[in-house]
Amino acid sequence: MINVNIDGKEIQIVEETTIVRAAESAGIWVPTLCYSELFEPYGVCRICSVEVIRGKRSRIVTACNYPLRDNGTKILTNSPRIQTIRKMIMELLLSRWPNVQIIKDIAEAVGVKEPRIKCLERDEDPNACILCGNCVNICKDVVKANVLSFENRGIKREISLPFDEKSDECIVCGACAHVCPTGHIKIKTLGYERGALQDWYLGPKTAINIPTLQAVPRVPIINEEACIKMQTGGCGICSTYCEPEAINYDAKDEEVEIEVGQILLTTGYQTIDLKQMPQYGYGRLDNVYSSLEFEHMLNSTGPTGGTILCKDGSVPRAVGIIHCIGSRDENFHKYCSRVCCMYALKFAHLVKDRTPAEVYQFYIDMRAFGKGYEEFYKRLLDEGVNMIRGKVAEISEGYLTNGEKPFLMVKCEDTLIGKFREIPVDMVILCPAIEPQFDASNIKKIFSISQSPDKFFLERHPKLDPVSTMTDGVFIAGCAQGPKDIPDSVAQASAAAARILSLISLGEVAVDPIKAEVADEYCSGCRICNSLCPYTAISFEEEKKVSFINDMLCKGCGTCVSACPSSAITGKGFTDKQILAELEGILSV
Amino acid sequence: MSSETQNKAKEISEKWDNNPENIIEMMHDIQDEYKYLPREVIESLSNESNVPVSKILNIATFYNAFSLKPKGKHKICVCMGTPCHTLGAARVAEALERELKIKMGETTPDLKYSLEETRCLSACGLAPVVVIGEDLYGPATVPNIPKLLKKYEKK
Amino acid sequence: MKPYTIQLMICAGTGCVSNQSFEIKEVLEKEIKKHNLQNEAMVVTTGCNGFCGAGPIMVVQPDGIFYQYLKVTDIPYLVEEHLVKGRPVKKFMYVPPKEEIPIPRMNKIPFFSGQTLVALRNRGMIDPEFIEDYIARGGYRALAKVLTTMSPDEVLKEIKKSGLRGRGGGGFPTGVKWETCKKIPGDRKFVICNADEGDPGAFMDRSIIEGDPHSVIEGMIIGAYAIENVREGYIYVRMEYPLAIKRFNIAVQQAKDNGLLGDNIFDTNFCFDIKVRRGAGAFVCGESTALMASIMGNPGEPRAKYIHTVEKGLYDCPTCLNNVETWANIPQIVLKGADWFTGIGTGDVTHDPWGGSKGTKVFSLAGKVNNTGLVEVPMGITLREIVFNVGGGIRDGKRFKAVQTGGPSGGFIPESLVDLPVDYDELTKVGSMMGSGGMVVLDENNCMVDMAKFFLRFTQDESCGKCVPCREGTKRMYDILYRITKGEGKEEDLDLLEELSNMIVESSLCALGGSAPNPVLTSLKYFREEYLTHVRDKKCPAKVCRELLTFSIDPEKCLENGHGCGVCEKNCPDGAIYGEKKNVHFIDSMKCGKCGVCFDVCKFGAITVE
Amino acid sequence: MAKLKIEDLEKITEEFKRKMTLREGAGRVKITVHLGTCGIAAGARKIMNSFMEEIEKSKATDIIMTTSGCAGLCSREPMATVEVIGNAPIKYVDLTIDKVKIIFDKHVMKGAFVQEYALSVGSEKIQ
Repeated sequence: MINVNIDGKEIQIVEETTIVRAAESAGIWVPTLCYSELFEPYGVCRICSVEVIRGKRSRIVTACNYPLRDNGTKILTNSPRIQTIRKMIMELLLSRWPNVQIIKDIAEAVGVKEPRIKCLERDEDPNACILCGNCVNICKDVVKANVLSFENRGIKREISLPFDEKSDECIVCGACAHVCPTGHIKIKTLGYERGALQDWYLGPKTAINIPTLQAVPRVPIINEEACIKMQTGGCGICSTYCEPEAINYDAKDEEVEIEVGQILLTTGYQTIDLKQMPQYGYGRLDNVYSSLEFEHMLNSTGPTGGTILCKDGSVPRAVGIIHCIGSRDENFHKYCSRVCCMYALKFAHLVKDRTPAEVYQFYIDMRAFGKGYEEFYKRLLDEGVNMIRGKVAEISEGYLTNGEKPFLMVKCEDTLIGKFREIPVDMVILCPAIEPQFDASNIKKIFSISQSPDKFFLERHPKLDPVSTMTDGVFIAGCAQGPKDIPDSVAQASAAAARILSLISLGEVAVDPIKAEVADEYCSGCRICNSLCPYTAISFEEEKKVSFINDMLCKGCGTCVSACPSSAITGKGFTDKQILAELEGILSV
Repeated sequence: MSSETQNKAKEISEKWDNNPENIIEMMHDIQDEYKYLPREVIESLSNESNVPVSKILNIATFYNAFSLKPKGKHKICVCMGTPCHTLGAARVAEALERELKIKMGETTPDLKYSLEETRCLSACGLAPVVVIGEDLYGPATVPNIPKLLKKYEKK
Repeated sequence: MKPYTIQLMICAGTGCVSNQSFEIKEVLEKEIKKHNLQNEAMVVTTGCNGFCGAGPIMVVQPDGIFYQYLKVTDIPYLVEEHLVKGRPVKKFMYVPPKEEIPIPRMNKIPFFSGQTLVALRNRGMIDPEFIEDYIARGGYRALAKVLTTMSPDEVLKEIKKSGLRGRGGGGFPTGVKWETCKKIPGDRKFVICNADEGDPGAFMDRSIIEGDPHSVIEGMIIGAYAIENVREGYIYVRMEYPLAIKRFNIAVQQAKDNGLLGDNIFDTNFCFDIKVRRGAGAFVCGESTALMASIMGNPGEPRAKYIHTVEKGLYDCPTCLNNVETWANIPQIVLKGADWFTGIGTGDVTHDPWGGSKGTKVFSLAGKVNNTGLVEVPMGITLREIVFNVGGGIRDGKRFKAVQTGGPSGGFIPESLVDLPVDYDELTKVGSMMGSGGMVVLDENNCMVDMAKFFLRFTQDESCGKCVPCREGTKRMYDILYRITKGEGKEEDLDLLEELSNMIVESSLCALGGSAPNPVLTSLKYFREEYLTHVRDKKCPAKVCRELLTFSIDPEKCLENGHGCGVCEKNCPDGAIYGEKKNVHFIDSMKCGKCGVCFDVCKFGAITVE
Repeated sequence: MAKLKIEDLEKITEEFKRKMTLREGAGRVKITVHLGTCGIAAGARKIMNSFMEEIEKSKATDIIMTTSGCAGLCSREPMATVEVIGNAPIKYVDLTIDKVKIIFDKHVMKGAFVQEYALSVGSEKIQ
């Protein structure tokens, strides 16, 4: 600890403290422009110049990076000498960037109104780049992405992206925009390419977040794709701020082997990629949302706090809800997604409830099959929702000649009145088809189960055994089996759980005795059997160089027995010897 | 990216041990080879030496030695050191501008000549000094300029 | 070794090489062979002789006959006369200005006789590409002495005692710098030789490297030994000096081959090696932190830190940086002792290392002086002696106006201070600085506003642009000066210039900015009247600022001397001159672009400028 | 190349000393053989060669050997001037190889000039 004197105030500070920090603790304001706590002081704006007096020697230094080392150092932050310097610097800056707010503010604070200097490089832009270098420093030293840099030197110095182009190295972390004091740097959303509502997606959008409000356990996680530390090795700020030192960047996903007796597959569904249908303008036109995005908007913890708003912040005058996007469609999925009609009706109800907007439902057939559903449909008709029976052909942008904001034009055929219609709305909600997960066929292979023609997992019997599969001990439930709503999913899952528990409660399970068996000493390791097994029960043991049969998977079909060229595989409990012995027994009577 | 530039970048990077600290020397070699820093080579060099493109460009635009644009066959440099200035280098520069019909820092459309100012070449005894390619001329006087250029007309 | 009777020392410094000294060497050798004198005469290429204004230069030893302005075509005649017939050729000898009798011997020419050689002791005496020449002149003897008979502390003590101060600019006492670097703990330290001699008009470092590279290497090795824990050294040479880079590389290789660099030098356990780095054309890289940034492969921007490079320099290790001339002085001090060194120069350094300026300083004398070239003189010699004795006075009998010292960081010293003793402190007192030792002589035809503008243009071009005062401030100063030279200046501008200057000096990040306004401040101090004439009367007394001039033709001279030759009309790029052949010509002042071509082409002095 | 030792520095210096002494113009003795047209005709080159031989034999390194033009006294060629630095130069005339040996031995090496061959003590000097 050393004692220093700032503007007459005696304070005690730790050695090597910079003057800016010392002044802050003494409650004295020192103007700064290029200073940020996030990175090492750059010390280039020189506006924080102060006078340091040690003994008889007086020096001008920059407060942001001058480390105090000697007891009894005297600092003057506002001496006449400093005032002249600051004024002159501000005159220089103000003459070049007269409309930048932060410069105007500091200039006023140090007493500069109108610069006496004429500047040839004058830039009137209020968001002009003032070359403080914050963005370059954070990109280089903290983020370590090395995207932004200075170019040229002297008065021609500027900040730019390599070749003035969008850079592949940029991880769009936004740190540069965050530290820019003038708003010169903006993060631009690249429309179609990145998805119009990127920051509206359900799920994580920042590097550290709590996945959902209802998450259990409710702890933050790091999103590897968005985390600068994980991408470039830079940043790491969170670990410096986390007092219990709970952050571990080295934690990795790992594979764990668990031995289980039964498996329940509930891999769920995905919605169809709406960009396959460009006629609906998803990702291209503003205010065209998928149903999940709209659900997110309706959520009270969502981006709008539950109010229904267009992208420009206005309340929609009319909303179109379009059913069967990709469902019941020869080009995509022939089946009905089952849930859309009802949630579309719910949307219509909520829009009516929360806004004065007109609502249009574009449907092919209304399928309100569940308990109380038909009543809900009736109620909505009473609420005045416009029901249009017909498929939507195209959504396009429409403009009014009076310069009002553009709207969306929904073109469709109304099959009830037999006319082609164009309906202007401000917002469109698309109800995308439910489809199997993209990797469903992988899962199918792993568990040797089957898929129906629509690629959902196939149950053993649609009526008699709807939750088990052709593989013993493997069960399915929910949308993995086919589109269904929440009550149906819960019911099916409960059934599956009951089946599993009934087996567990048995304690011992009797298995079919007839299985194939490999005699290691005869097996040549030719692997012919491996690919032949319809139940993928045979695998190759690299160490022993022989094939191995998993008893649990083997159904004792005998395909491998007959195929084995060296007769190394026999049917356990069904050997030639046994059959001959049985024959002999019969004949001996 | 053509393999030729890639190989060149690789060769140069290896010559300097692929050490990012030697980036300036590597860039010197590229500048000597191509007479400027072509974009393709910069990008290949960045890959080879692990120096970010942004840094290479920063260096390239910071130092006078490098150019991102192709230069003329004959580089004409007018020394702008103090002794040359006191003895009329500015007039010589103007005469060259008139003669070549380009401004300082530009290249003639036929890529024959580039005209540049240069820092003191330390041949102050010969001030004012003009360097064409590798040849140094001094003292250069305004009436001599056309004669001087004629020597390079056919080269 | 054949006992040659004659040695022809040809200067192979940059200036002379560009005037074909290598071609001259070839022809010389051919001619000598033709006359069958190859056993008697030997041709030697040396480093820069120093008298660069008179190149190419050849000195014939042992008589020391000095030949200048040689041409390839003169050589056969010269060989015939001097070597065969033994008659030195008068027409190639040096003739003092305003006189007719030539001075045949080099050491009788005032330019050389007025000098005291320490750093340049081997100039013109050795072939820089032969290490044996250097050794034969006493080279590496200091190193041997240091390694075998002195402890590092003793070496340091000797250097401290000598009072040697950094020859690169600031004049920081070398011994103190070494001591600080030595005291900082660390087992990896560096020494650097700064050969990024960017000051326009300074070329002593180039000359030393080109002419005597081993003296720098020896100095660096001694420094490394004294500071301890130094095993690596760098030399950073401007890329504008290709010959210097080549010669230094050769010298380093020779030193390595001979075991003078590398492991276990002279069979002691001392190890040291040097790497050569090329600059890339940035003046600011002469600043120590910028130079180190450049060595590490970064843009040469100075660092904003209050920790000196002796503590945290290259790779954040303690680093001792000195310039070429400083290093070249070291072996001599070690060899001859500090007392010999303190015998030259001014002041007293026994107690205060800042107390005086000891030894000699090399200046590059250029501009409007008769003898341009490198001169090494004792500290404390007056400006008058340098300009009028060594330099041979002002060209064309013009009036002496000022000397600009220290390059863009220095200032102007007016005629009234011509008896000023030249050392670090005296120069600083009058507002200039020693700098690296550039000395540009100005005469009545140089406009001080124009000169100040020239330097500001230089610094603002070379400013790295990192800190605001230097980037914005120097540009604004240049703008104001530009306005003044165009006749658009106001009187307030002078005050604004001063205010801007003071702010830049006090608050810039590095020394480049901190000293950039010096030319303006000193010219304002000593030549304020000249500024006022520009501002008030819109006139340039020195007839330099063209916007303030009018060109006209003296009808009498045009007709009587030139007979209306019409050359001016033919050459005028603006078509502003008209007149019939054999008649008087006129300039249309409305059309005249004031380019000055007519003035240059008129052989009869008929163009007048006002 | 072998690593240099400290003793090697002296060896190199010795080896190159004659070259350097000549270059520096700072030997102990300076011998000038006058090689004008008349001198050469009278055999001055032979004289010069024998001086060089003598120097070679003596292994001395502090002797400067040089040539100059006609000394102006053509009738007494070949001529040579021997100057022990610090003393006045002595001009010798009508030289023969035998005389050279004596002069070299007595004057150059021992510093006592040979009166009988000398023309004069002191002479014109180049300015």
